[in-house]
Amino acid sequence: MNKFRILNAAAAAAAMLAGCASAPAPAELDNQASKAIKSSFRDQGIAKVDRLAQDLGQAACSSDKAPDDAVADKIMAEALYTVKWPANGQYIGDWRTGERLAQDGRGMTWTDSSTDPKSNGGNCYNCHQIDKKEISYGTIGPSLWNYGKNRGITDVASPATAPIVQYTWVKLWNSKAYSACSNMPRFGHKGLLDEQQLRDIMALLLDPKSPVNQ
Amino acid sequence: MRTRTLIGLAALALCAGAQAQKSTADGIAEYRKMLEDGNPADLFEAKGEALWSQKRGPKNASLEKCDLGQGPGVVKGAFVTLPRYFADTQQVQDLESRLVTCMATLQGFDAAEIAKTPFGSGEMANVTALATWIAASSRGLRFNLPQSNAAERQSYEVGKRAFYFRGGTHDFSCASCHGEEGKRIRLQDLPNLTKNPGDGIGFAAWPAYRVSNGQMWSMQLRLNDCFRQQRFPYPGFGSEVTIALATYMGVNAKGAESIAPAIKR
Amino acid sequence: MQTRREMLSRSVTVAGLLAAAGFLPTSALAAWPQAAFDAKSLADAVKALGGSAPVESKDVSITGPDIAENGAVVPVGCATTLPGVKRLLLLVEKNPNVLAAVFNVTDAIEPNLSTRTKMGQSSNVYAVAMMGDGKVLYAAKEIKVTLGGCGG
Amino acid sequence: MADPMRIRAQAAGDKTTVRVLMSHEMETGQRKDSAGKVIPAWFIQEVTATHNGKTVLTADWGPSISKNPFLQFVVKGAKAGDKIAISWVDNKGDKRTDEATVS
Repeated sequence: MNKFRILNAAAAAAAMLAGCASAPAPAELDNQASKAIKSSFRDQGIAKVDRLAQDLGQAACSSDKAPDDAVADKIMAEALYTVKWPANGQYIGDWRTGERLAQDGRGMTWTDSSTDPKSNGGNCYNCHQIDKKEISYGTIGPSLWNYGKNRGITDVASPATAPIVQYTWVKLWNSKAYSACSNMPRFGHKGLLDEQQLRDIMALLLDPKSPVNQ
Repeated sequence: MRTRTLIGLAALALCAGAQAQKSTADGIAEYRKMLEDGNPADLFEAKGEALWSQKRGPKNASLEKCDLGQGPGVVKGAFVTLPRYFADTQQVQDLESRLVTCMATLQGFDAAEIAKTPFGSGEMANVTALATWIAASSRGLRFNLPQSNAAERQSYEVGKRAFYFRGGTHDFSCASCHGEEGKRIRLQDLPNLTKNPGDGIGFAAWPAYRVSNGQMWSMQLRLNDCFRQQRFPYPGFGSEVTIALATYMGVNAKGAESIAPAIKR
Repeated sequence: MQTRREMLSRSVTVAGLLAAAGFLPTSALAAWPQAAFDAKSLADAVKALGGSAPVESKDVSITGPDIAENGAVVPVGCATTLPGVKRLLLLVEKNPNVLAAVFNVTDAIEPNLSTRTKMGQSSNVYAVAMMGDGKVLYAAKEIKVTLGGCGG
Repeated sequence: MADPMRIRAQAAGDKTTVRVLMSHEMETGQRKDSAGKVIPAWFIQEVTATHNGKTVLTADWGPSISKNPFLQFVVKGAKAGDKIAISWVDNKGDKRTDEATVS
């Protein structure tokens, strides 16, 4: 049993060595891949090739392995630093508009005509359950049903709710502040949604009157 | 007493929720099942079959001598071994780019001109129909892409890197949606394409007829629209990244049974 | 009972009159029941086809999925177990024009047909059987249409 | 000219199930193109099915039948070797007829 395992391991090691002898080094393959990516895409409408120029976080989160802790910490710290707080400390808008934005998956593709946030949706239901009435929701992100209620929010204006409200704002503005390789887009930081649109989505999640919190 | 009733009610509500969820999934499964009988991909398959033997192009020749990797004229089994390396072009080619090579060399069409043609029109529509028929000729066979050539192995490695490449306005990569088990966008199940996702799933389902727009989608168009939704710039038809991604997915799908052409949402 | 041929010739006359009056019919086929396809309700569509008020019946069936993943293609079927049916209709209540299809059935086929229809939103779908004895019977089913894909 | 239909006619006992796929846009006339112009309606209006030359079914369709339409029906008394023909005419007057042999 043991012997068999050792033999197997030896065979695997030999195979790996043999592989190494003829295969290009990983760095060389990285190089080939970036050359291929550069040569394969072209501008189309609002989607220009400059979108392939990676920032630190995008580059560090581009493999099947997570970046090491030091890099992850740097990404998160830089992300938190980018967050712009809403004017006049006004965090909460209209949940009805927020629901419409959450349903809307449009924006920023080469078939869209404008990069103005006003022409973009929030894409929220693509990845999250939000209002339970909507049965067509994605599961890439966690369920947001009862988001505010579960966090004990009964009055969004109360100072006691400030930590949750601010946490949620940061998450929407730049999700990488809390998780370096989060799958969630950076809605505020990348100019995908404007301040008022973010307020409306905040209301959908946090307002006790929102259907999400019933 | 009162507490117990409340707990009971809560449990009931939970059950009802779970049941509603189950019936949604069942309902969708039932809908998909109903569509399978009478897949309009048949129309494109028939068109492709006719195009293969029809004398066309400046050289007024058919494609019957086209080598898809199994020798000139061999169609059955070709689909489940592509992309692969071709010595005559010294390139790894997928089904569609190989078809364009044949249309250029045998029939005298301008390959660059075809590559520039939008999906669904002109000679590009013919490439899609041909690919649909050629895929259908391997229905039920299992994927087995060759990796014996260094260029094929490099294509896999480049494809893997492209799969994880994050960029664009939304920080998406292919892996954002297709890197994990059991996820979905809205109600669409997302296959995990970093491994074999199973028979007839992912790479083993395309070309497919898309009911949402009534179009026949080849793998090149499938990838093209993935990049659009990823908010990336426009990938060229038959470009290195698209072929490398196909190699990556095709090799990962080794042993999966092809059901292409499938019918999709 | 009017034969199909009589109907055709009558419609041709009407079309001719319309053309003469400067109204060009949008239809290339004179026999195509324009008024029925313009109808906004089940009752109006049946009326335009010369039928009486429809009555719900267990002898008529409508088949389709409970949920459609995409409203562009919704498989639906209509059937009846009763003999003597002349026409089977398929209608979608919330489509801009409710009538989707009219099947003029003969004794040479089973009164059971399937096709696929577009649905703009979740709606009731109706199968209607117009019988030889003048009765008009129907069955209804609700089909939910969901939003699919990335929505962009 | 329109692409051919796909007709499958399969006998089981004294009943033959006919499945038809037609190649057609089935444009509703209610959609707009990217420039905001209404795309004119273009759809199959009448379908006729014959069994060995005898009409067994006619149908009137509106624009809400799905693109690349599917139709299924069951012919009584048809047997292997019989001919099933399907014809359609659209609102522009284009037409198409295809035939299949019952198997």
